[in-house]
Formats: sequence, C-alpha cells, structure tokens
Amino acid sequence: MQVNEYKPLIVAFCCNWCSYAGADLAGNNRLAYPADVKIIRVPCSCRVNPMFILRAFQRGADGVIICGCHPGDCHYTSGNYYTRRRMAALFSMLDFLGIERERTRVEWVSAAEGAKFAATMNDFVEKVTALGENKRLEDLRCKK
Amino acid sequence: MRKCSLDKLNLIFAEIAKDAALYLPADQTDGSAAYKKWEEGTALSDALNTVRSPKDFFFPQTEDLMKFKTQGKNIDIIDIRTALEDFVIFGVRACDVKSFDILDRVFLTEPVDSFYASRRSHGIIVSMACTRPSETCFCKTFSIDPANPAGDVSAWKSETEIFFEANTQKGEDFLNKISSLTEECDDTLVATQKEAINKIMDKLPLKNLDTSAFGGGKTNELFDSPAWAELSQSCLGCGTCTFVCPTCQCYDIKDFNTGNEVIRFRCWDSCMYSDFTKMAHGNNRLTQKERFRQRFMHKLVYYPENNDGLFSCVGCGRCLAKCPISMNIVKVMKKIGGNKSE
Amino acid sequence: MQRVGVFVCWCGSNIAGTVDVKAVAEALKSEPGVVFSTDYQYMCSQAGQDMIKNAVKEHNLTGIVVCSCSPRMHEATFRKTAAAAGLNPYMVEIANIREQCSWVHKDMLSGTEKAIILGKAAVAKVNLNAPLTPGESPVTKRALVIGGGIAGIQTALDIADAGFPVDIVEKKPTIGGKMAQLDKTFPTLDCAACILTPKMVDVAQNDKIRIFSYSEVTDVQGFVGNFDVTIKKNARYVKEDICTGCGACVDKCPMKRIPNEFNLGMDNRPAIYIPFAQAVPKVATIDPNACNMLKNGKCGLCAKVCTAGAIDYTQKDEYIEEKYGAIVVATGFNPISMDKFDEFAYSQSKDVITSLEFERLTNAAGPSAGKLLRPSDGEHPHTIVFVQCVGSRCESCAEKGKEYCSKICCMYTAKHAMLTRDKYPDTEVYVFYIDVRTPGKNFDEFYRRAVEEYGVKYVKGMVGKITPEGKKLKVQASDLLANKQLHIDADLVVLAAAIEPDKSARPLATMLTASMDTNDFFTEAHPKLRPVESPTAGVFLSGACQGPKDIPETVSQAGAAASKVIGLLAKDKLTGNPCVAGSNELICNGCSSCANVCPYGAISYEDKEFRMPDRTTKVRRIAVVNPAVCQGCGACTVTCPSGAMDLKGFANLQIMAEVDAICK
Amino acid sequence: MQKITREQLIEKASALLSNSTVSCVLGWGMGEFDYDVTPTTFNSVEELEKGFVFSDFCGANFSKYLVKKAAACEGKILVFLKPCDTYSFNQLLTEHRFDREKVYVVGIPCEGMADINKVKAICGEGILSIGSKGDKMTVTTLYDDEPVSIDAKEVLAERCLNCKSKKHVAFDELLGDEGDVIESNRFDEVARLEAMTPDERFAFWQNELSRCIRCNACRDACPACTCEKCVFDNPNSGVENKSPANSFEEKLFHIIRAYHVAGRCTDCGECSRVCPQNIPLHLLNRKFIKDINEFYGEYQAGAEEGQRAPLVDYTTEDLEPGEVFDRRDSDA
Amino acid sequence: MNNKYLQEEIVRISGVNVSKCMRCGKCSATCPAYDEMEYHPHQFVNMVENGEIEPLLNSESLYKCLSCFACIDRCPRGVQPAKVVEAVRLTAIRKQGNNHLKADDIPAIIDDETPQQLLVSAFRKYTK
Repeated sequence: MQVNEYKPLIVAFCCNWCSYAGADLAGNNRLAYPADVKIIRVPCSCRVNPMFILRAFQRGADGVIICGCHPGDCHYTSGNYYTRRRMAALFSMLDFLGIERERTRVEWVSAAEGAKFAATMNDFVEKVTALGENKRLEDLRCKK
Repeated sequence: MRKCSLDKLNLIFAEIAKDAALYLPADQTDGSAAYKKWEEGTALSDALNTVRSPKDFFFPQTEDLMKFKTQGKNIDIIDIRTALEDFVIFGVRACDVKSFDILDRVFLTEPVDSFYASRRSHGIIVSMACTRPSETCFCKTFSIDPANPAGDVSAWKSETEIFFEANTQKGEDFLNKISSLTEECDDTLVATQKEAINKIMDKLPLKNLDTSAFGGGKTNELFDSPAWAELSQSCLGCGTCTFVCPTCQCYDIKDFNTGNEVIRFRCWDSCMYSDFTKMAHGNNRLTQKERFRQRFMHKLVYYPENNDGLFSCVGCGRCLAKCPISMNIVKVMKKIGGNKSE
Repeated sequence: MQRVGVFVCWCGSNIAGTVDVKAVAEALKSEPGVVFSTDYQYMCSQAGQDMIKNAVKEHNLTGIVVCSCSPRMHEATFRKTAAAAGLNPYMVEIANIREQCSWVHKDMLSGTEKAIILGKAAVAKVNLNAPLTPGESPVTKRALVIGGGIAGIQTALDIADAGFPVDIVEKKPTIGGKMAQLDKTFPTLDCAACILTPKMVDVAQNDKIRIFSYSEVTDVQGFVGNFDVTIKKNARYVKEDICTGCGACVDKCPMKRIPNEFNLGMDNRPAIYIPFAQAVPKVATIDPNACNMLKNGKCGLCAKVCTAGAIDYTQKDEYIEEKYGAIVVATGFNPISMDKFDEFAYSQSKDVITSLEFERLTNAAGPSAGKLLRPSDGEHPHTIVFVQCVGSRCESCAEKGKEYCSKICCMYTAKHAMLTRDKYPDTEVYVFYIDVRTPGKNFDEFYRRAVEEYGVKYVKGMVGKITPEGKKLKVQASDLLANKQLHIDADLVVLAAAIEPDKSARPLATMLTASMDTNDFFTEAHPKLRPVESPTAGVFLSGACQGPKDIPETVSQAGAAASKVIGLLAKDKLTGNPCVAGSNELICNGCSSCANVCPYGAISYEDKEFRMPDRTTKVRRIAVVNPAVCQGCGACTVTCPSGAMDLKGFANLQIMAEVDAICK
Repeated sequence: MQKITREQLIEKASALLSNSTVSCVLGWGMGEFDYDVTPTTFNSVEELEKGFVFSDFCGANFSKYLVKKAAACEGKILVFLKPCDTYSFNQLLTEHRFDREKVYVVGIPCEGMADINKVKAICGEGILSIGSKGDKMTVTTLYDDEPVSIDAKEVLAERCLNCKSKKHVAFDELLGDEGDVIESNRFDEVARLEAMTPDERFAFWQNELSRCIRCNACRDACPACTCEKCVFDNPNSGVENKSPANSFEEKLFHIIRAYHVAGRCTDCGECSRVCPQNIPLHLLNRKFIKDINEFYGEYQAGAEEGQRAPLVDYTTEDLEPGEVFDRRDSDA
Repeated sequence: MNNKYLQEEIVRISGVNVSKCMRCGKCSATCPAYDEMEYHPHQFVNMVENGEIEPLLNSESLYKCLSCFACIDRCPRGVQPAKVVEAVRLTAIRKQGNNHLKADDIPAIIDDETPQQLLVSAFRKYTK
C-alpha cells in the first residue's frame, strides 16, 4: 500500500497552431487528463530546443512530451519535419546514455484531435508513473 | 621510523578508515589513477601520480558557500557550513605536498578562507616517495626532493614493505593509531631507496631546467618579451593545464537558482578562459597571448614576488602530459628564460 | 524588474468551479515582480477590462498576467486592453486555466495547484517580456507574373483591372502558352484561339501591363512587398518597338527547314519567325542557332526586306532590374517525354503521337491545316487508338513517368475521340483507359456523349505493346471486362502523356525560396485554406505550376491569385508579426545553418566589420533576419549552435523561465 | 611508421615559401620530447629547418586553426592536412568559417598516428626517446637498459585503428600516394553499448563522465565547435556553466556538445585525443553519426563542401522519434 | 474458397504487394502467352489478393507463363505479376511433396554433366 501516491511532473510543449488548439479542444469537450501535465505554448514544435528538455528534467520533470502538427500540416510548412529529426536523434542519444526512453515522446496532435490529446496525455502519464521518479537526469540541488 | 609488510597494508587502511575518511590513488577503468575513497577492496595504485591533483581535497572544483531563500518578498541567508570529518590523504607525492604550501599562502593569509582552512585542518597528509619518476618530472627545479616528501607522515614503499616517518604532531598521532600494525625499524633500507631515487633524478631529461631568469622583480624584463606571442599562438584556450595543476587556485563565484532557493557556490576558473575575471568594463586581458602570459607570469614572477621567492609551480609534469597541443611551462621557461635555463 | 499585475478570471463557474481563484490570486502575489493580484467574475467583460486598465494606472504596472481561458480565445482582447491602458500589447501573458485546467480536471485541489503553477509560469515569462513593435515595410505597387500562358494572362488582366501595374515575363517569343496550341476546349468545344486570343490582345493593349517576351527571370532578391527582380531579355535581333509583324522577312528567309516548335516539330519554320498568326507581341524573332547571318555573317536578307528597319544583328541580351510588391508564378506544364516508353513505339513510328501533337494535327492553323492525316504518309487514318495514363499513375517508373494522375487527360481524350468521330464518321476510335475520371461541371455528360452519341469504343484496360508493321500499328491490349486480349491494327495511336511542371520551375523556386514537392510542383501555403499562396510571403501560385489543372480551374485559380495580389498591393505598408527571430551579431558564426532551415528565406548573410576587444578589426559573416519575411516559427533558433538566434516573444530565456516555474 | 618524411615536407614548404605562393606555414613544432609536438606557424625556411618535425605523434587536426590563422596571415597560409583533417576542412568551409582563397592545402598521406598513452602503457614512464623505423618503434626509457622495440600498430590511436578514410577530400596539392575511403569498424563500440541494457549503459556513462573536469579541451580542440561564443560560456544563454557541480551537469554538457555538432562532426576524434581524463567522447559523436546513417541514409560530414547537414534537412518520409526504438528492438 | 494461409504464403514467397495493383491490365495486355491461359496475369494478382488460390493451383495457366517478365517490366505500379505466378507454381510444387531441397542434398546431385546453373536455379526454386 502506498501512502503517498507518486505524482509525476510532465512538461508538454505544444505548438500554437495544432496541438495547443487540440489541448483547448480537449478542454472544450471536458476530456479529462491528469493535472500533472503542464503545457508550455511554443509557436511551433521546432522551437523546442533540446536544452529545454534537459532543463525540464534537471528541474524535476519526470517526463517531457512535444506535440506538434501532423507532418505535412505544419503551419510553417516544415517545422515539424525538423522536430522529427532533432528529437529522433536526441531521444536516441538519451537512450544511449541509459535514460529511460519512455520519459520522452513526440506526438502529432491536430487542432481537431482533442480526444487524441487527452488520450495521449493519459497514456503518457501512465507510462511515466510506471517508471517512477526521474533519477537519471535529475539535479539533486533542485529537489525540494 | 616504523614499517610494515605490504601484505598488511590493507589492514592499515581498514584501521585508518575506522575514524577518518581515507583517500588514496586507485586505478580507474581508463588506466589512469585518481584519488578514491577507500573501501574494502580498494587497492593503492602503482601509478606515479593521479591525473587530478589532490588540491581537490582542500579546494574542490565546486563548493557551495551559502544559500538564499525568498519568503514572499524577504530574503533569508542560510549558512550551510557544517562540521567536517577528519580525512586522510594517503600516497601524496612530494610535488603535490609542496603544492599545499603554495595554496596555503593564498587561502590562509588574511583574510583567511574559512572553507579552505576548515578542510585543511581536518586533513592528514601521508606522502609517498617517488621511486620511478617520469621524464616529465622537474620538481627538483623547485627544490623539491621526491625522495623526502613532506606531509604529516612520509612514507616509502619498497617491493615488500612500507616505511613511515611522522613529521608533525598530527603525523605522530596518526602513526600511533596504527602502531599495532607496524613495527619500529631503522632507516637503512629507506636510505638506499633515497640514494637510488637521487641517481634517477640525475638522469631526468629536465634536470637542468633552472629558474634563475624568473622570480620577483622580473616583470618589466619579461612582460614584453616577443616570445609570448609565439608560445601562445596555438593555445586553444581550454582549461586543461589549470585544472590538472596542483597550484592553480583561481575560482569564480556563481549563483545557481534551483527554483526554490539560490545556491551561491564557487568553482574553479581558468585564466586561460576568455571571460576570466571579466568585469563591468569588460575583459582586462583581451587576447589569448595575454591570458597565456598571465598564467606563466603568475607562476614564475608575480607569485614569487609576493611570496618570498616561492614559485607557484611544483614540477609535477601534469600539464606536460595533458596539454592538447603540448605547450607547457617547461617550454615557456626555456624560451622566455633564454639560454640561461639550458 | 517588471511591475506585474495578475488578474484571475472566474469565467463564472467555468473556472471558479474547479479552481479556487482567490487562492490563485493570493499565491501569485508573492511571485517575483508581482505588485498587484486580484480576481474577477469575467475578466473579458468591459468591467473586467476596465479593472485591468485602472490597475495599470494605479500600480504603475509594466506587465500583465491574465489567468483565464485560452490565449487563442482572448489574448487579442487583453492585448488591446493593455494598449488602451498605455502598455505595449506584448507585455501581456495569458495563463490558460480554463481549457487546459478547470475544464479537464475535476478535483479542486489539484486544479487550484495547477492553476497556480500555470500562473507562476506566466509571471516568470512576463518578467522577461520586452515591448515589441511590429515592423513595417512599404509595398511596391507593381506585380510580376512569371509565365504568359492562360494562367499568367488571366492573373495579369485581373490585377491590371484593379489598377495596379503588372509585368509578364514569358520565355517564349509570344504569350499564349499551351492553350494557344490547342484546337478546341472541353466541355463546350469552343475553339481555344477564339477565347484566348482576345485575352492576349487585351493584355497587349492594357497600358498597365508590360510584356517581357523571350525573357527570363534570372535573380530575385528582397521580400514581400519589396522584391528586386532581374529580368533577362534575350536578344531576338529584331527591334520590338519597330517591327510591325508584317512577315516579309519570314517569307524571304532562305533558312526554311527549322523544325517548328509551335507545331511540335511536325512542320518547319524559317530562321526568322513569328510563332503563329495571333502572336503577342506580333514581332519576328531570329533563331540565332539557325540564322546564317548570325552564325557566319553571310546573308542579311531579312534586313534588306524589312522596310521598317527593325532587324538588328548586333542586339545583345539585356538585363532589366525592376521592383515588385508581389510575384505570381504561372510557369505551367509540359507533357513528359515519350522517348523511354518503348512499348508504345513512339520513337519508332511517326504515327504514334502525343495528344498535344494531335491537337496541332486537328488545328486549322496546324501542319495539316486541320485535316487529320497520318504524319508518316499523309493518308487518312481509319482506325485510331487512344491510350490514356501514359506515364501517369506510374509508381514503378520514376525514371520515365509520374506517380500522380495528370487529371486533364480523361477529358481531352474524350474530346479528341468525339471530334474525330464527328468529323470523320468512317473512323473507328478506341480509347483504352484504367479509370475514367471526369468530375466537374458537365464533364461526365461530355464523356458519356462520346460513348453514347459518337460511338467511341471505350475499353477498360491498358495497351501492352504497339508494334509498327508495314503501314499499320499492331496494338496489343487487354479488355479486362471481356477478359480477352485485343489485337487491333491501328493507323494512328495517340498517347495521353502525363504532364509535368515546366523545367524552369525548379531554379525559379530556388530563387524565390518557395518550396516545391518532390514532383517539382510548387507547394501551397495551406493545401485547403491557402491554395494560391506559396509559403513564401508575397509569392503566389497560378495554374498548373501548383498541380495538374484544366483551363476552367486554371482561370479560377488565376483570378484567386490575382485577388490575393490585389489585397497585398492595396496596402501602403505591411505590418509584420513582431514575434520574429533575430540574430545577435556578436556571437553569430555565419555558418548558414539557420538559413538552411528557414522555410521563408528570411535569413540572409552579410560581411560585417567588428572591432575586436584588442582594438583590431575583423570582418565576419553574420546572419541577418528580415522581419518582414520571418513568420516566427523558431526553427532557426534551435539549429543555431551558439544561441545567437533567438525568437522575440518566445525567447530561450522566457521558455526556460516557464520550464523552471513549472518544475519548481 | 609515416611514409612521408620531415625532409619532404620541409622541401615542399620551402619551395612554396620561396616562390611566394604562401607567406607562412602551419606545421608541427618540435617539443621537449619526441612525442610532445606543438602546432606552430613557421614564417621562413630557417624556422622550418630549426623547428619543424613530422613523426607518428603529429595527430593534431589543423583545420580549426584556419578560422583564426587564415585571416591573420598576410598572404596565403600553407597547411598540411592528413586525410581525416580534410573532412573538417570542408565542413568548416561549408560553414563559411574561413576564406578558402587564403589557404594553400598540401594533402599528406597518413599511416595512422600513435597514442603516447599506449606507448607508456607498454614501456612505462620515463620515456627518453622514441624512434621509428618501418613498422617498429624503438623506445628508450630511464628504466630499461636496452631500447624497447614495439610494434607501431600496437600503439595506434583508437581513431586511427578505426580510420575511415585515407583519401583527401580537399587539397591544392598532394604529396605521396592518395588512398581511399576505408570500410572501418568504427561503429562497433557504439553497437556494443547499444546492445547493453539501459542500466548497463547508464552505469557505463556515469563512470566515464564522472571523470570529466570540464576543462573544455574536447570543445576547444573540436573543429566543429568554432562558435564565436559557446552557450556554456555565455552568461546570457541561460545555461552558462563553468564546472560540473554534479552528474546532471556532466551529462548536460556532453549531450549538448555532441548534439550541437551532430551532422557536422566529421568523426576526426580530436575530442577523445585531447581529453585529459581519457573519456571516450567520440562515442557520443559516433552515436549521432551512426543514427543519422541509419535513419536518414549514409552521410559523411565534410565529404564535400556545401553539403546540407542531415539535421538541417528532412524528407516527408522520415521515421518518427518513437520508431527509433521500435526499429532497434526489431533488429535485436 | 478463400485460403488465407496459401494467400499469405504466396505473398511471402513472391515478396509482392498485390494490393498495389490498380487493375489497369497492362500485364495481360503485354503477355505473349495470354491466349494460352485460362487465368491471365492480372487475374493472378487479383485472385491472390482475394485469396482465391485453389483455382489457380489447379489451372494449366500456371505452366503457360513463359517467365518472360514483360509484365514485370511494364507494370506501372511495380506489382511484378510474374513473381506471383512463380509463387503459385512453387506452392503447387510444395503440395506435391517435392518441396525443399537442402544444401546437404546438393553433393549427391553434382556430377560433371549437370550444369552448375541448373543446380543454382533448382536451389533457388526449391528452397524458398
């Protein structure tokens, strides 16, 4: 029996045009997902610097997810294609260093996919919860 | 003088580790040696020396100084200093022992650096004579005798035995603690070893490196030497020499905001870095030549000028081995010092 | 340090039902920079907005955080409020505590906790906000249309109609394009020349339109509203302004056996020529590869017969530099080469022709004066086989065909089959098809008429091979519905060749930094909502350069592109998005990574002299972002290794501050 | 072991200096010992005769120096480049980091450079001289009465054991025989790590990176790291960091360092050569290279000037980040 | 009628994606053996796609295909009908029991008379 239920901290970077709108739609349709997910709005998924992801882990995030428009639908034509390459390379590197691969994810969520947004977040929170606290990319100084 | 068989060395380590943290050079996976905290099974390395110098024990690469915490609009300042445990550094070479003197003159003169002082007072240094110096060694240039290392306790290791001699009260106490494992002996064997070491010292390629061109008062003579430009031309501006150097003591003070509090800490800095001692008005050394010159002028001129002629180099040879472009203090001394040092 | 005011909205019970708004306002009070924090039922109401305005004045606020619904809902509202209170509108940040908090979380405790964190993140961000002003740039009120086919003509006419000057650049000696080569147009069967040539004349007579024929665009610099374009006017060795188009030179030219491109090489033209009777401009052009005078200085006959004195053998290529506010690409299409389709014997028999060649054969102004005669022997063909989808929908033959459907072939093949049967009822006409695709107004009716009224034999199945044998073409095909193999002795075979973008499109796209798909069709800014705009601001797409299109579609797109251009040129100034990228020149390496990822070509490089700290000077290549072109995606910021490139409004430090606030 | 000699290089450099093709020469300067060679600029034939050396210890990649030295030299600068150095040279040109017109490249063959650490591992400390003849090296030390003869192959640097190319991809002139691109096993070690469990990999890197002293030698020697100001040195970057306070900061620095050169790194191996703590940093770079090759097709940075690096490029069919692992798992 | 197992087996052996077929019939149009066949190349593809394998197995058509590969060359979708025919043929052979040839069997077959080419072809055919 767990006395203190473990709550992960999830940072979600959402592109302004598709995924942030998809998150809004999830809200409009009252599709629940855990409050552990905190969304940061960026103009495009390609605005997400690997440094931001590492920063989130340093500061205590247990999972980081990047959401953008579906490939081919980027508001800026090609931004998410770069995201796709960058994150494929970065995630593979994190895995190479022994960081749990389930802690990072890229998901394409359109403005019409409120349900997918909620489902994605529920699934991601569940996977990260199963992993437990982020120990491998933590900065002890930032622990409360 | 006391001695014990090498078989019993592990017992001595266990004994020491009972009431003090014991650090000694141990082999790492990459083949080099580094100071490790002793635990059952840790073996003393046969390497001549560690890549990182033991200055870390008194002057670690990063050290928290204090914390700030904001409560609403108020700031609390938190003193984070805690009582240190005693610790023993075992197997320090003569050059590195000497480096502590050089650091002491910086950190223990007024205003005393309380962090350094605290660590220094809790540390016991057990030195170890060098039986197989390297071609990069030139400690003799700075009148350091690797056959007679200083420290609280000096030690000599032969094929089968290890010999101890206390140099300070701390050292006496230390030897008393392990007296049941050691036995009193004369210094005949040690004297033979010293003699052998001295013979090797005479064969070292850098044995004639001399310092007569340097020292206090030489600033004007050396500062504008055209050789600085040539020597520094390939310097990458990395910090390898300063970070492996046992006597480099510059640090930067920085704040780290954890989100909940601010940690003020210091960390090693390198005069080779372009933003070293950057001030409001900008940098005071603008080119790599000036930064390069600073490092060697400091070691060979400025420091001795302020410290009774004591050079702040101990000839350990680390920078000779580790500089990515193989530029180092020996090449500087030979070039800047002219033929005199040949 | 900012002076931040926090305004927490209840949104009635929408937020307040799940989030303790008072607690949020209270918690945010002690955040750095916050000097005022309050809550209200409806922040977006007039009363709520007044509350913000008053607080700005009373507390001297420099930044505003509104904890409310999604910024997609009311960010604009609160920015206006801030502006009305004298603040820069970009000093407002919204914490989305409705759509992304109260509406998706049930529990008051966790909802409130999250709302506070989102509020903290917004405060952390606004603390680093700086006032932003959208850049303004003037608009050159002149448009450039590249390509003088029906797409370019229609676009130019529509723009000129609205009163803006337009230049058409056409690489051929005349405008008119592919449509000028057609005989009749589907589905109404009116003659192409009858409807096109009046438009060409309109273009020639419109004083707002300049035609640069026999010319190409060689360089494009600048950005939306301010393009600098270099146009190369090829030497035609005839003074355009003097030539009357009388044709005396054409008659007299002794070099008469040059394959006539206008008739696809099915007949000949002289070295000095006018492509066709209704050419615009109606000016002769000397083909420098054929003219004896130009090649070896022997002849000069045309100059002698030209009473106007228009011939000038010394003419040189001329470069014209002009400024434009908008550029329309209308480079059109070409049928693909049939040379590699060995099974259809195109290179082996003159009697295997393409549909475009068929158009010329049936055209009254064509090589056979409109009589359908076999190219090989000039005899009347009795059995004609049309093969559709030659090179279209061909996935496995990338080196010779195209994967896509060329869209127009079903209709023009029906047209050809119908016209043939109409004019020559004694012919037997077969059409081999994979699918017949005729969506469009009156299109399917048209196809059915060909079958039902004109007796064209449509066979479902592909032709497998064609073998010339004597005067006949042995056509081996399968009839999939009858499940039998057909062997037809045909007199003429017409291949509906796939169409592809003109070869000039790819280098042009590079000049324009406009993106293309793998088939070299221009990409539209949005496939559904912005179909006539390129993602590159100020560049518009008209006609088949964007994808296969028939004439009605091309004309409607041409009009649409024109209206977009007019909308742009009607503005005196363009106001940009202030959230654009900017490069810190002091730490920029000039490595070009950012320009590589920029979808808009907004980044250029210049060499700049820097004073080094040691008082020497150094010239370094640095990136410069054009704020009028940048759309603010941020792709460049991540690709920049030194971090010199940053995005206003979404700066590195701002996003990291949000991360920190969320994770603390 | 090298087939080209000091004399040949001096002769070439002297000729180019004498006919004013170049006004200075970037070459290797003699050290205290036979192995501590320093990159040096020579301005005259006399300087060359006095101080120029060429041996099995001339590993330094000169390409990066051109960023500063090409502009500083009055006329053209002569630079001797080994095959692997020419890749860095091209990559820097691609990034417009120096003026090609200011440089005269003499490509020289390379038989692989020696690693002094490997020599010392065999012969111990106290090396007095190292001679080279054919495949053998003769080492005299303080502690051996007789010179020790060792097989030159045994002390080849790791990067040379896995040499990827003996072919020069940029030069104005070549000395000696031109070689070819080589099928190397350079990704074997990366593959070995990939085959480990995440826990093992984590432990491996934790151990390796814990030795890092953040001297920045890896960065400062790297021909791809030529930023005017590194993000880790820039107080305004938000990630400035001078020393690794804990294992997170060790990882942060090395992940970002490798990421910033991903697609640009030519795998020259300078990072690992200069690391005073012998951290196999090149494995991080190679991991990116291996991934890029596998995900987006073979790509060798610097093979040609003007190439578009894979991370500033895309295709619409690229694999998804999530598929990275599915792929590998199905391979395993 | 619909034999899922055989269908999958044929798809596996041939390596052909039958669903790429867009029913243009160019394979049949191009086939020199068309008139000899009960089922024509495009029908082979379609019937395999529909799982109607038995009629194919029992049809003479199997052995009328000359393996001239004209259909493979001409197919605009890269479907490779001749490979499908070959796969059906192999399936028929397997059904007769003469299926796999093992590497160990080879030495026994080798003699000076038998061309190496034949062995290689046989090995290719009987080991898929």
